Amino acid sequence: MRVGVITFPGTLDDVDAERAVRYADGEAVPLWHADHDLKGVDAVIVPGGFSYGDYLRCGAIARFAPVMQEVVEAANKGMPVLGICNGFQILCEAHLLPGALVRNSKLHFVCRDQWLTVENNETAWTTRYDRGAEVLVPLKSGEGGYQADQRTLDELEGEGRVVFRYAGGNPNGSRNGIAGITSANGRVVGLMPHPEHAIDALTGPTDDGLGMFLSLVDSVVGA
Amino acid sequence: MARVVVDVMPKPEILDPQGQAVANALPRLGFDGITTVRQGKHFELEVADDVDDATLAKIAETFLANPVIEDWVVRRVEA
Amino acid sequence: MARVVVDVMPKPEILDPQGQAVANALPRLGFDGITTVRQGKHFELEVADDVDDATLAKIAETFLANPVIEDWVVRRVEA
Amino acid sequence: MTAEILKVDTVKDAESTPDQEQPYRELGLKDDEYARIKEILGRRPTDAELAMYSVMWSEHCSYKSSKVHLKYFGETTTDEMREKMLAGIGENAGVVDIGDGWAITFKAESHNHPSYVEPYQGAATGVGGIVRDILAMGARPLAVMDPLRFGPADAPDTRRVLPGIVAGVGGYGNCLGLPNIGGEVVFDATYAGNPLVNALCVGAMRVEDLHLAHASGTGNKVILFGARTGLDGIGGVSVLASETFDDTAGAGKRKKLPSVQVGDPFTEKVLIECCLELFAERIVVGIQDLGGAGLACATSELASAGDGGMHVYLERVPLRATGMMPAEILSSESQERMCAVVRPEDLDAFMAVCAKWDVIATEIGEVTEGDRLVITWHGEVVLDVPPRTVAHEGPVYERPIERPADQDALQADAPDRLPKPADGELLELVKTMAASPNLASKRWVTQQYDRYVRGGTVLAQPSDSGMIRIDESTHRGVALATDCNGRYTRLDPYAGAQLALAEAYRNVATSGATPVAVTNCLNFGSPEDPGVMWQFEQAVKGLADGCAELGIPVTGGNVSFYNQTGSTAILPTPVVGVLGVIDDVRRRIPTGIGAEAGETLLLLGE
Ligand SMILES: Nc1ncnc2c1ncn2[C@@H]1O[C@H](COP(=O)(O)OP(=O)(O)O)[C@@H](O)[C@H]1O
Repeated sequence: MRVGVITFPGTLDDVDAERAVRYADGEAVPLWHADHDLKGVDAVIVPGGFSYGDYLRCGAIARFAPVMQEVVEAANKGMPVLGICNGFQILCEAHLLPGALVRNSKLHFVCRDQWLTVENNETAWTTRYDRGAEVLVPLKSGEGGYQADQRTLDELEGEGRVVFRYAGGNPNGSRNGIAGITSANGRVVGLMPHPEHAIDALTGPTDDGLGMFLSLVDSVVGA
Repeated sequence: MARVVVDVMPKPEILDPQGQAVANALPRLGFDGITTVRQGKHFELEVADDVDDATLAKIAETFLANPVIEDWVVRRVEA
Repeated sequence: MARVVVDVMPKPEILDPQGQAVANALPRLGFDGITTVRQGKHFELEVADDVDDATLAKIAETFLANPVIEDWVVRRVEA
Repeated sequence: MTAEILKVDTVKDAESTPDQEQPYRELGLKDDEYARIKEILGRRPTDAELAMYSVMWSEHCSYKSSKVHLKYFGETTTDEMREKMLAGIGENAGVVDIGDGWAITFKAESHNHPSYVEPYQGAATGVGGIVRDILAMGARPLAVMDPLRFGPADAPDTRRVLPGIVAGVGGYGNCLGLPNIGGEVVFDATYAGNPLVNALCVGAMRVEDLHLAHASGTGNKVILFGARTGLDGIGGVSVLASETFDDTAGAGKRKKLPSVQVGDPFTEKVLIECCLELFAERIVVGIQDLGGAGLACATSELASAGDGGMHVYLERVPLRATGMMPAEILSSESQERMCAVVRPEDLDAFMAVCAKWDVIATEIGEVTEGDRLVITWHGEVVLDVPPRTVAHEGPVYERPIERPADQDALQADAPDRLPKPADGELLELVKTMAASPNLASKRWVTQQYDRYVRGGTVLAQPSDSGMIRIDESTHRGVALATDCNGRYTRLDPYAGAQLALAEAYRNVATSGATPVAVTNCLNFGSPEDPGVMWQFEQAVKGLADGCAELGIPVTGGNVSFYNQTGSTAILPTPVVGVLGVIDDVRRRIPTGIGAEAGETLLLLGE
């Protein structure tokens, strides 16, 4: 299984996403923002960081990168795509996922170990989890508040497209405590917390995040 | 060369934690009588004369603002 | 109730990485003819009628702007 | 934009107007220093030369008050201590060999005053500066730490500076993708009006990739790359703006500019990746970051450490502001810039890497035969100096030293004069202490720092030391701790510095790592105060003797003087950073008890 990991100028967690793919026995394929080329990968991860410094709005500039046009096209054909943190913001800006991320309600950057409830275990990235399971992964962001209009929220909730919800308190003012959502077909997932930083209890709070990358293997290999 | 100003504001129904923080802080600093504060962005552009209003609107709509959460206004100003 | 707008901009000689990032991105998005972009903040306040201009200036100077690196302008607008 | 060339002060002008008055005092030069510059040059300096000498001979760049004392570190370092040291005091940052072919470079630096003026940007650019120092050694920066000192927690000014400083450290470090693995937050009244912002960065490289800052090889090109040069931080030099300069501020001078620099961490992140790719392609002969004193420092240091001279065409420097004068361009402290020396045949490859990362790169000069640093401006020579006299042979002072008169009284005021808590009061006392700002949890601060990025952080807050994995295949790693108790140091600077060293050493050792090297950031009051100089001398002696005793060398550091409000100096604060090595990070020892049931608690030592 080949998983592309995009690097934009200012991307930071690309090395971590690549490591997580390797831990799940996948092959990580670096993708460069300026290329019109997905190098034949089976799935794409848009990793965290501060693409283009997060200037203007998080993800606003990265969204227009040539590689993102390829990602949008591939995603529309059903390729699994995961956006983590800044990657989630980019996927929202690119309209692959609805809504937007705004400044944390307390205005500070927050780095902490965060409990999440898995609410949807049928996406390409979450089949290894039990529904209702609680996982502990790092959250580290300054603009992680999920916002969408009421109609969109109702739709997300009604269709079971909220994938992760913050447990034990809302760390950033996200509406409905939403930590991660999925596209209508369950192939594109975006979340603010960092599963790729929870793949080994030595360097993360747990290895709870590894399940997302193992799930991907299942869905790609099983497909 | 023309001078163009674009103001981008959070939509009224969207939570504005920054504006809120300012509004909450003002009375503590001894400034009373400010009932609401909303905080957005202010852009000042220098623009070639052949850039028309439709293009400016497109720049604001697709790039400077995120219409999911923000409203925008474009204004040409005298230099 | 009066409506007041405060625009806060980085001083001209101060680096404005945000404005610069926007300016660099525009040609890549196919928008030409925008030579400079500066990005600042835009505040909209609802203000009681007895808040005078001096008070507004003080709020802008001491709180909304960081006068070490930013300039500000206060404007009363019609509602 | 007009292409009109501003009239500037050239070497020819300097020769023909030997008696022209110059504002050297406003630039911080003493009468005898100015006289020495004239003697070196055999004429009066040009504006550009005056700007260069004045910034390079400042306390901050020349170490003129501390040099005679810092020598002691070298004198007390034995060959055995030197064994693992690949670069030491005098280089941008110290480097130690940690085995398996890995070299670690680490250094701390202060950004105290700028952080008081503009807390967010001051702290942010402090982090940016130390990271570039580490990068300039050829290493990938891997983590940062931030020893901080503030006035009383409830003082209004602390409320102004603390949130900004913390947000600045976090904002810049987080955006660079460098985990923050430790630091300090200490409150004391003497830091009111003079907070301390020390920043430490650690990086790693393969031993053979070590880069030292020098410009050698006649014909090699000098490249300036990174951000454009603007009017940042040139407040002082603006007195030189030419009389013919058309400025609305009147009196022919530039209006007083804020000497604040604004950081752009995004540009720095891209610059880091760009440099690492350049290193990997082996097309960098010498490299130097632009920090305090900007191009004046980079060009003179590169030339001084190299084996030739250098010619710089200053008009080629990409500018952010119009109408900048040579003196201003030379002393601008615009951030996120580096200067490299490259062989002519590698120039295209160098430019290609910069283009890939969208980094502006400009050939601004070349290494020449001879031993002069010559700078021209549109064909006219505006600077022609022996670079060693600027960078390495600045003034050296033996400042008067005197043990303060109140030292005995302070020491006599021992704790046994304090009332002992009565029965039943102990619990209250413990609670009061636990809630005091200096002992309370630092989570409000550390929660704003990314500790996870890059996936190598094995220990961070609230551990005794920070630890990162260097090699994913062998699990080799390093641990770091910084410490200093300014109150102890005030009571006895010699023992206080040793206690700081011992504490950092213990914090590293208890995590399972073996301490191998030391850096420091020596924050003191005015060197013109003999009492402060005594504290400084004692602290240096104490730290050096302590290091000799422990057998680990001081590989670098930083001195920050003039930390005082009015005539009140801060507590002497020699922050000590200790680096340790651990063969296998999986065997780290986390802080805290209760990880496993049935643990036995032992107290070691007295
Ligand atoms: N400014 C800071 N930045 C990062 N980490 C910090 C900072 N201040 C304190 N810490 C971390 O918080 C933890 C507790 O610090 P502290 O209360 O000073 O403990 P100690 O007294 O044991 O040194 C340590 O891991 C320390 O590195």
